Amino acid sequence: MLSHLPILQVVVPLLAAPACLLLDRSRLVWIFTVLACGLSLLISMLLLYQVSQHGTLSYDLGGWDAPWGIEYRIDLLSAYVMLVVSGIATLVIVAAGTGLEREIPLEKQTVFYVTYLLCLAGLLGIVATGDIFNVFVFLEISSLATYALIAYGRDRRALWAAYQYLIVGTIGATFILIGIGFLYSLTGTLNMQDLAARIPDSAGSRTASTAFVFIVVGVCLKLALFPLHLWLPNAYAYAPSLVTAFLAATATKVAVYLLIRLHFSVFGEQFASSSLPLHGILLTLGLAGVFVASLVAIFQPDIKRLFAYSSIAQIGYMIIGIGFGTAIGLQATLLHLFNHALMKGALFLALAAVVYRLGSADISAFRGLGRRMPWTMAAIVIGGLSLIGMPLTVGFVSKWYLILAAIEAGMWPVALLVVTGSILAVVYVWRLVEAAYFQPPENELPEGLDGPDRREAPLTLLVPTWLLVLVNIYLGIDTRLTVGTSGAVASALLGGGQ
Amino acid sequence: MLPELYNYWVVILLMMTGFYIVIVQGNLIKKLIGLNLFQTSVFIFYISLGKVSGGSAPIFAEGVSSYSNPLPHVLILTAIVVGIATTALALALVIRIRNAYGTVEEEELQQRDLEC
Amino acid sequence: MLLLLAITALAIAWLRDLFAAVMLAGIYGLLSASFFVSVDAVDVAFTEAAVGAGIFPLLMLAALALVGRNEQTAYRRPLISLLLVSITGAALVLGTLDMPAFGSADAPPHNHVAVRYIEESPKEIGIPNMVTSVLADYRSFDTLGEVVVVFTAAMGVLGLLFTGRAASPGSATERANMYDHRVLRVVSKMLIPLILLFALYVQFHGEYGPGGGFQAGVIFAAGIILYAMLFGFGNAQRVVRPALLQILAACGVLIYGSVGVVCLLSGGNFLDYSQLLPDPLVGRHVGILVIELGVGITVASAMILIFYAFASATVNSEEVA
Amino acid sequence: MLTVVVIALLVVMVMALSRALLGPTIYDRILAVNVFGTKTVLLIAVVGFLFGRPDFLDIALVYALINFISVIGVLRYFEYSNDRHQGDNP
Amino acid sequence: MIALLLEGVSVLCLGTGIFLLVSGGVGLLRFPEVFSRMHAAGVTETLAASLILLGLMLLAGWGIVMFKLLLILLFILITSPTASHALAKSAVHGGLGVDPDRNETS
Repeated sequence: MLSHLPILQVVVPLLAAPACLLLDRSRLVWIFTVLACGLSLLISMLLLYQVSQHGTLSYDLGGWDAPWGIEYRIDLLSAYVMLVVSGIATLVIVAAGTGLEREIPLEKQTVFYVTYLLCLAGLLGIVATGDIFNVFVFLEISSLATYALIAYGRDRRALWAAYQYLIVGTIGATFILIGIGFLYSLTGTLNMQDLAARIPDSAGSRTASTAFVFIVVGVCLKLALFPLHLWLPNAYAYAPSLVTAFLAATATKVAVYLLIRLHFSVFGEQFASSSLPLHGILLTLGLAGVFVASLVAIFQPDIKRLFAYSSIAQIGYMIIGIGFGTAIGLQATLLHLFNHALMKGALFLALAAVVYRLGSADISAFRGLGRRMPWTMAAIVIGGLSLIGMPLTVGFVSKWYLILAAIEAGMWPVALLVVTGSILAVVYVWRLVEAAYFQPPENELPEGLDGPDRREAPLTLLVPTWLLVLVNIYLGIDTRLTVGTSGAVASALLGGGQ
Repeated sequence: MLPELYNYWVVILLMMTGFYIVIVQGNLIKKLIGLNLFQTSVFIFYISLGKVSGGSAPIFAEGVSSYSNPLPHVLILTAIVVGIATTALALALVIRIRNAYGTVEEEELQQRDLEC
Repeated sequence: MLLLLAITALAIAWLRDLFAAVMLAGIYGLLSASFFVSVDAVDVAFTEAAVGAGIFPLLMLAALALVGRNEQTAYRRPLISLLLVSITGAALVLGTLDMPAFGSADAPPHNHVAVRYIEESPKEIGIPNMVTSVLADYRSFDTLGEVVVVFTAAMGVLGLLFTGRAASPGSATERANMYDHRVLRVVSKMLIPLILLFALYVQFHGEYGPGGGFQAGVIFAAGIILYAMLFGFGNAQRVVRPALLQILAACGVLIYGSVGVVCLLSGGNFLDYSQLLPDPLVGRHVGILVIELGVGITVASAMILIFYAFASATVNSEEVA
Repeated sequence: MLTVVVIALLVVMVMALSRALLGPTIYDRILAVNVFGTKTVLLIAVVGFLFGRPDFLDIALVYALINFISVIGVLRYFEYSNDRHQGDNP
Repeated sequence: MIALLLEGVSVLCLGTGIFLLVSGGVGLLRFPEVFSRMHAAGVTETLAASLILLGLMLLAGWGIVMFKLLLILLFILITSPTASHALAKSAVHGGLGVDPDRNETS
């Protein structure tokens, strides 16, 4: 059974979704979903162990070997990202047990859990597969499920945000489809491994570079890179807070993984930089993203939108890492991918607790929260600190490697800009802390919540948040696991990329 | 060289019309029609990749030597399904928006957003 | 043929009245399906006709019934978008310059992967329709993904619109359906069994001619929707209850998945049908038949569920409006 | 002989399309779509014959079916929309 | 001999089919008013279609192909009159009422 792990990783949540539609009572459905997510987390741990033992796993679906049938290739990078995705998914679903009662009417909860599992299966499918068209299919599954999840938000603007995200997402997916079409017309194959072998001999043609441009633009649309990020803030702000916690920590990360996978292992490093000045573009867009998003984040009244803009800024950091094109740069991106998932997961889960208790995520609701909900507020503060990149937190590690990469690539101004970016982050986190601890709590509460309800968030919401925060701190100190794996992956990719 | 590629250029013209409709149109439903147009023309692009002149449909029959390439057909079958699934979900969203906002025009939606 | 397509597309862009745009979108689907036929893409023409010209206009009309037909606003910032569109168009044209000519037999795609599909698939899988053999066996995981996409769409629509309350027969939708169309009701009473029979024919004919699970599901759903349109959604929902459909949709995906798991347990990789039965060729046949069935069930129930959700939305909007 | 039929069919389809585009009332457009549909059915049957592939006829049958259902759908939509907002049909 | 006869008859059918087709098409364009256009379209849909299909059947000879063609012919013969009937009914219902005694319409 151990040899079938790669396919089980995706099939377990995929088949759990229709199965849990059959048993219709919501308590049972929730337990079933938690079991499915736990199982997929277990499988991803085993996979990471297997891959670290004896290198890339290859699994031919339907028994047909590589270029003819579909092939699953799990290397260190995919195992690493899958661990992040399934870990966050399990934590969020545990918190969803009580977190959802106020947000989603009872009879729709079963369908919510089914869509959640489908989204998880889609994301895992993208990471595991080694076939480009399969990436497109699973990208569609996860995006459709995400549009549906966002539309569950209570606020009527959630519908409008979901619609905008749908239009932008579908255009992005169609661009990727056009890119795959061009690649197919050039090489005749869909398997990534096979493509990487056949692209260099047709590298000169304009078709290959156009295909590359279209695929990168499509992925950047999904990634919400700076100029194409307009859909993200509304989508994250108006979606149910637990959905935002799940999406913020996983959806954009999988898109970054896709960019890395296509950039390095399919097109190869020197092809990417030769076809168009990609490094220059990525660097400028990344930096622009950091500054604009952080500046806008400072003036946001709604905390969820604030963190959504800060996510765009963090993605900007990741893109800067890729922009360097060096092994250290890639390692910084991978580190930040892992750490950002932890940070944002913790922050949004804590926010979910606040919204659960107070019903709104507005800065006015935050006034005097430090006393009323000490634990949640402490989690938010620590998450904010690691967002800034304070030492002893996981954010510091990734910022440190980013600056190292900038210096090694000899781009002094970029290193300075990265530091000023984090200072901007300090401003908007401080705004939050100052509101929570120093401003007196308003005597009358927004829309008069009943008395006893205002104390700490329920345990099921707090435990996952604090679990993430502890992992945040632990990995900030003992960096062996994260730095080790990302270093190995970076050298493997860049080494293997040529 | 030019005449063979004529086919692809017409398809690209179709793609761009669909893309144009999606960007310019304010009405939500018209955007969906544009999106469907855009996707259908990408499918036509794929299928015209697979055509082998003189080849016949990829169903095994005696006496037929060269076939068209079956792989794009498989890809397109999946892509059509994806297209109709996205349209169905988008229409459900449009109906909910209509019930919630009372309008389907993008400008009015933005105004109503700014009010509250 | 392509010229006709281009004219319709431009007309759709130019038209203001939504209804005419939907009609033209139907014609566009029909035209692209006939283009597929002229380019030997038989299965795709089948699906595009059933979906592009069949389900898509119906879905649009159901939505238009709620949303109202005319489109007031003028174009928004047309020039910038025109510029953006022409840039992408130029990039695309640039991309096609180095591509092999249309229909040239020596192009890479034809002689790399596809050679095996054309040569060996009749022998290895033993069914003439190569597209179904690739769809159901070589790349069967894509088809599983396809089924899950339909299932997700149905779940999404269910979550958004479905209030779970079936339209009671006496409600408003009854009055609106075509009571006075005596001729239509008689003819369709005769036609619907024929349509459902044709759907089953397409389902199990998938190996030899154009057809297969997905097309059969769409035709089956079209038959039921025709019945619902003529005899009212109330008694249509009494005939095919929504709760039953949800279970059916889930079972379809599970059938497909369990075929894969059975292959897994019996030693082969996921979805490797040769493990199903001692004789690999027969095993493949059985495998393909069963997953086509799974696809057909899920697609049919998903499409009908979506239409029920749209119908139940019309009911609430009436109360609301 | 068959090629002549194909050309005639194409000509009629173009006529139907032009009627659909400029048809003043909505019913002209529905009529044009209906005519267009049946002509495509014939076109596919004839093209199937030209290439000598009998299994094209299944597609022609589906066309006729879908054409009928979409016309009924359109009329059903009309019945429905006429009851709700009387004023606005052309 | 028989083949020649069959060939001749099928060419005849196809010929008349085409003639009806084109005349119906022209009628569709030129007639002033919806209902007269409907008549023109009706001609093409039923008669011309069945003639052409008959011609094809003669060409195809016995066998599965002929059966399928027959199926299509039957299906068209059933559906297109009903469709135009429904269309006419909803046109009348929809306000394009034509009172029979007046010759030129509203």
